[in-house]
Amino acid sequence: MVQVKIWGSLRHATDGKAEVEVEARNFRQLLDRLSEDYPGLRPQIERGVSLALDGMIYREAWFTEIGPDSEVVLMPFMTGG
Amino acid sequence: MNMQYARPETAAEAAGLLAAAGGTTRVLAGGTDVLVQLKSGMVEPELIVDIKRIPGVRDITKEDGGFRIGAAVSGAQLGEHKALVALWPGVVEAVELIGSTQVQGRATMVGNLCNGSPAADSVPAMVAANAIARIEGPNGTRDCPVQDIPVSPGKISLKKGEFITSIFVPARPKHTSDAYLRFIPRTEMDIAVVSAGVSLELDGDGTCTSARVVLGAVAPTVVLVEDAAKAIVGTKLEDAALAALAKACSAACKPIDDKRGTVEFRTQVAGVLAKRAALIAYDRAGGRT
Amino acid sequence: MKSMHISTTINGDSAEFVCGPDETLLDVLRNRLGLTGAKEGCGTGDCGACSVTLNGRLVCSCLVMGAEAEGAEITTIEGMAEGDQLHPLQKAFIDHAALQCGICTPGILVAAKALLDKNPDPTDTEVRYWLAGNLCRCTGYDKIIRAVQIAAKEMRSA
Amino acid sequence: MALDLHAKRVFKQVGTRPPRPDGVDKVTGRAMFGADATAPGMLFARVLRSPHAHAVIKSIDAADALALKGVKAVVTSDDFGLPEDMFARDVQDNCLARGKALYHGHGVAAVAAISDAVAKQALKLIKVDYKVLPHVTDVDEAMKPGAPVVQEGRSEENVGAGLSQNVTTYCEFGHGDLKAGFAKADKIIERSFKTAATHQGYIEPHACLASVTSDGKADLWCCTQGQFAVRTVCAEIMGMEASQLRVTASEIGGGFGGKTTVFIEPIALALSRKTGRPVKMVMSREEVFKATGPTVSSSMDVKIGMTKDGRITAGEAKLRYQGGAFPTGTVTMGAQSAFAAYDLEAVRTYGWNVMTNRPKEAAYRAPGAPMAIFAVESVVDEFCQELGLDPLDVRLKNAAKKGTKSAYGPTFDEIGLVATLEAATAHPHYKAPLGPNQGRGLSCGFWFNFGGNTCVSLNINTDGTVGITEGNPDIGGSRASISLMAAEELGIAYDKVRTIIADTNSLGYNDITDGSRVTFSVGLATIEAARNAIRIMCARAAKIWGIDEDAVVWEDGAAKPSGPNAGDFEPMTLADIAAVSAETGGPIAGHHEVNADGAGVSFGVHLADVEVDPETGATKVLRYTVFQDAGRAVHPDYVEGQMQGGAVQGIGWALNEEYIYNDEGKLQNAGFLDYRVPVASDLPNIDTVILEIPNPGHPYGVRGVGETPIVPPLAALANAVSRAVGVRMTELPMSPPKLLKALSGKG
Repeated sequence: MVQVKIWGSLRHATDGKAEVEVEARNFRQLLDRLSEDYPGLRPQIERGVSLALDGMIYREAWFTEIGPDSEVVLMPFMTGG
Repeated sequence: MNMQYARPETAAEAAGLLAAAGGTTRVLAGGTDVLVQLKSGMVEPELIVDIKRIPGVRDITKEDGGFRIGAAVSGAQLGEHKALVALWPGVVEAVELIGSTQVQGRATMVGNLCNGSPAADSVPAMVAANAIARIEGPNGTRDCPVQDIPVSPGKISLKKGEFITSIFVPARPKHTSDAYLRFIPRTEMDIAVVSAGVSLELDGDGTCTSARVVLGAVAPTVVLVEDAAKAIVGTKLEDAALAALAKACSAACKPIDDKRGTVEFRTQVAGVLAKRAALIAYDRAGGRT
Repeated sequence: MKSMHISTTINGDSAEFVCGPDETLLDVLRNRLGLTGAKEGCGTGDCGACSVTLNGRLVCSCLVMGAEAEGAEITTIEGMAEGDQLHPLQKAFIDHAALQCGICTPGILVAAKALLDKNPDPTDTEVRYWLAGNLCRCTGYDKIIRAVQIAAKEMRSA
Repeated sequence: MALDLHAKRVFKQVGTRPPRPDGVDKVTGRAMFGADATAPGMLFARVLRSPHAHAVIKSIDAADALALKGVKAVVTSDDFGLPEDMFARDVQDNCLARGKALYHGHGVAAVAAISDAVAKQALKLIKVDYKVLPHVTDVDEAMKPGAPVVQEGRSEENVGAGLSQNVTTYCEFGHGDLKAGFAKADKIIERSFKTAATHQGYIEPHACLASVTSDGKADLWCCTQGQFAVRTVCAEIMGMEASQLRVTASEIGGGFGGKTTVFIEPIALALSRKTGRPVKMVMSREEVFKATGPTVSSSMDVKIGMTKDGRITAGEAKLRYQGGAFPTGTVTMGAQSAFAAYDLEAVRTYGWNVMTNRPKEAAYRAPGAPMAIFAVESVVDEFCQELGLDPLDVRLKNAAKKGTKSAYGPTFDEIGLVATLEAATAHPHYKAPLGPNQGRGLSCGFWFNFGGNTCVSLNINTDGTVGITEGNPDIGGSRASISLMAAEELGIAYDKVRTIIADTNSLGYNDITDGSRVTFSVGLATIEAARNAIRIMCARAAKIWGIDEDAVVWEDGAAKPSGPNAGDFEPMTLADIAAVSAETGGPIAGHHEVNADGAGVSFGVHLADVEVDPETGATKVLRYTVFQDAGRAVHPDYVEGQMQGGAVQGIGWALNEEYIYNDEGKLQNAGFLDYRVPVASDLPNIDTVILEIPNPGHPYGVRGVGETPIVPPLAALANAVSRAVGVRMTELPMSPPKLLKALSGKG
């Protein structure tokens, strides 16, 4: 199981939880599980999210492997100038 | 779309062309305002009269102890004329503040005057200097104080067919000088938010005997502030006199709020600039040697 | 709108063109003569990207009418290097990274050359005020001012 | 791609300052920018723009314009389809209004004619019947339930009730117990802040040349930060297949984020398709200000608690950003970055994106971060004044470092903030004396940095030189940095390498030149492409020598036998191997395609000294020093250039730059005369100190450097000015009228 930290305004979709647990070995699975377990997250996931794994931010990358002790943080999709 | 460009060889020919045109016309010397107007589509003149071929318009000539400055003399040319700079440093510095080095290569004091902007840099200095414009028109030549040329923002008192061929700045006795200051948010490239030109005459011991204090960008036209002059005449520009001058200047302001400044700011800073310009002119006139 | 036939000198070579009375010198250089080194950043004399010299004076070519080129001598960025020899300013700009995107560079070089022709040993402040009409949005001007001074020094010792 | 284990290696070329490859073209006027392209028989196009801030377009009658001699076509939004992709639809609707003009300057119709003059004339003949609607341009006004609604149905699901439909996004970030945190504080400061919308102010207006042929193919030349992104959105709008639309990026005259999207290209394509001729479009400067993408303007509340000795116990920020007439996402970036420089137990940020009747915001260097960090850094500075603490000490005491749980969620890896703060503390600037009416301010800055999709193709020429093809327009010298990294990796001289920028049919997809990604991502792909080429070259040498591939190493630009064969053969240089490439199996090339991650965040600290004229409110910047972590400065000149350029844009933002609207919602200062970017005489030299704390995510340790430098100047200047005048300035720009008013209010 992976602990995923979500940002505050998504808590409306996670019964108020700041951290949710899903079964996933990589980002693709993680996003799929999140969408299934918390349908309220789906619109945001479809609009785009980044994921931080142990402090490193990934914008896309389905097959990035997640270890059991990894720190996983869901973030909005990043844009820049 | 049917704009014509003409390049007359004489002033009379130019006046004739301007008088005969049915629609909007523009006189072209430096072009730094005219081309901006054309670019923005603000005006669509039927005729552009380039006056630079007219004899004398590009010359600075000595006359009665003063100087006659041709209508197409650029700011850069003015700044290079040592005798003129020595006689009327404030007038020259005012013209030299207009725009960039590039604009200085073209911009003229007559153009600055005829654009009709209350914020025109050279106008307060010219009015403080009692400068006289020479006007060519269908009925011949006439002279008119610069002070009487601006009427309201964008409007001047010249009649159909008339245009200015030169500006005359008069001779000066000893112990006289002038100065011009403007406030802009940057150090260059802005239009004056508020400005002040001051011309002074002193007696041998440094007492001010006469003064002309003129403000720009605080009313529909530049403002000659007689109360400000009164505040310093008879003084050696001590703090109290300067405070009275600043107060008189602020009292004479009738500015507007716009994208460049507020009523409050213009009113307050007009006094500050007049005070500072008066001190510079005073130093130049030898008041504090 | 009647077109005019204009004879002029550009970078030392005689040139002729036909233009409408509403065309600026910048329009003519870029569209009629293929000299696209002068850039239009604003068209109102506020950015200096179109700087050229007209009869030895630094001007914004967007504020000059094409018709005014009649009988005049004009120099543009294209005339700055002598053959394959870059002007010391051009070389200093490359060597000292005084350009990033490069759009303002032609105008700044023409303006800086006009300064050094007039004043071979300017102070930093003089350089900054001379170039105040040349906007650069990439560099913060720092490396431009340094490069002008380096070129000035080299030209003085040459 | 992780930092090389030999990251401590001594670089031979990376870190040097050779001349850039495009230098001569750019100093001789030869470089071709957006407006410099021509095509045979091309037409000239212009756009008619809305004179109203908000108006229903009841009808458009172009008959008279079409009747004008020389006019070839007019297009309106009716000439476009309705893309399903909302992003593309918004881009399209921003080019030409569909049904309703949403801001002053919004495109309504466009005309193509045989000359620019005819096109300009034709615009006057197009009759548009408007029904003017109430408008809103202020962010706080636009959030109120009764505000004029710019677009309906654009709010995301989590926007709370009781707000106008103009509010499109709500977000919240942070961790810890705010209440407990504030309870621990000895002092709490709450302040509200405002910043004006600013513009990137690139000197090159948008320009393009579109050529659509009757067989459905198209070519588009344009100045852009990303030709591939232009292709994606234009193909979507035009209903074309990507392969049929080739986009070539011209040299680009500045972008800073403003050329990450399109404003005219779909119009030029539509007109070209309609007329069957090439169509050129060049925006005027006025159009650039009115109808491209300025930044957000903001309204913000910050509350921070601190102990007497300078430890922050809790921080909270509420950020409201308006981004013009379409939904944008910028506030999420601001809300994540506001407190990024701090190691906090309790932090919360809230953000709202809001639509108004202004042009659609585009990215501008570190989008969303400068204003949020301005607000936070201002409050921290006020604490330092109130509690008599040293501002750098307080930053150091609270600084984020490796292991800090960041305010936006993830735990930081190696970051350079502490080193940067220490460098500032040690610098003579920080201790230099100040005179009357002078003040010193400082601020931290932060940006995330990105990687992204990147392709590089590296060809070994038979004469021993190397050609690199990459897909990101070079805005600030990146061709030099890419060439340097290739030369370093291959072990050949810098001037043997030439890097060019590919069109969209010559290389795989590349993300936009944004997010400070190019030196990082393209560099990473270049290093990997070089390594691929090296593997091939080693294999060729092994074949020639008749030994195992594994027994060949690459050192100093040559293949050398190693292990049991060491010394058996003379090394073969890149040129030796290249010369016989035909005989040994054919041309040699390396390439690499990646969606790069691991960009590594970037921190900077700026010190600013100012003097304020107490009688006029004029601010003069006396001294300015930038300290920034670059990971590894590949070409230090261009790293410094990014730091200096960003700093000066930030100085402009702090002092004078702003979008000014009148009561009718019309932009008042659409030109460089009254939109006041800093000029040369406004500024001192901008001193730079580059720190190099290697980024663990890049083989050479490179971090992006382009965006962070615009973040700190806003607060650095505000803090310096506030200290100089003795009044806390909370609104940007700190223009002289505002400053003088504050001074007068001080009494």
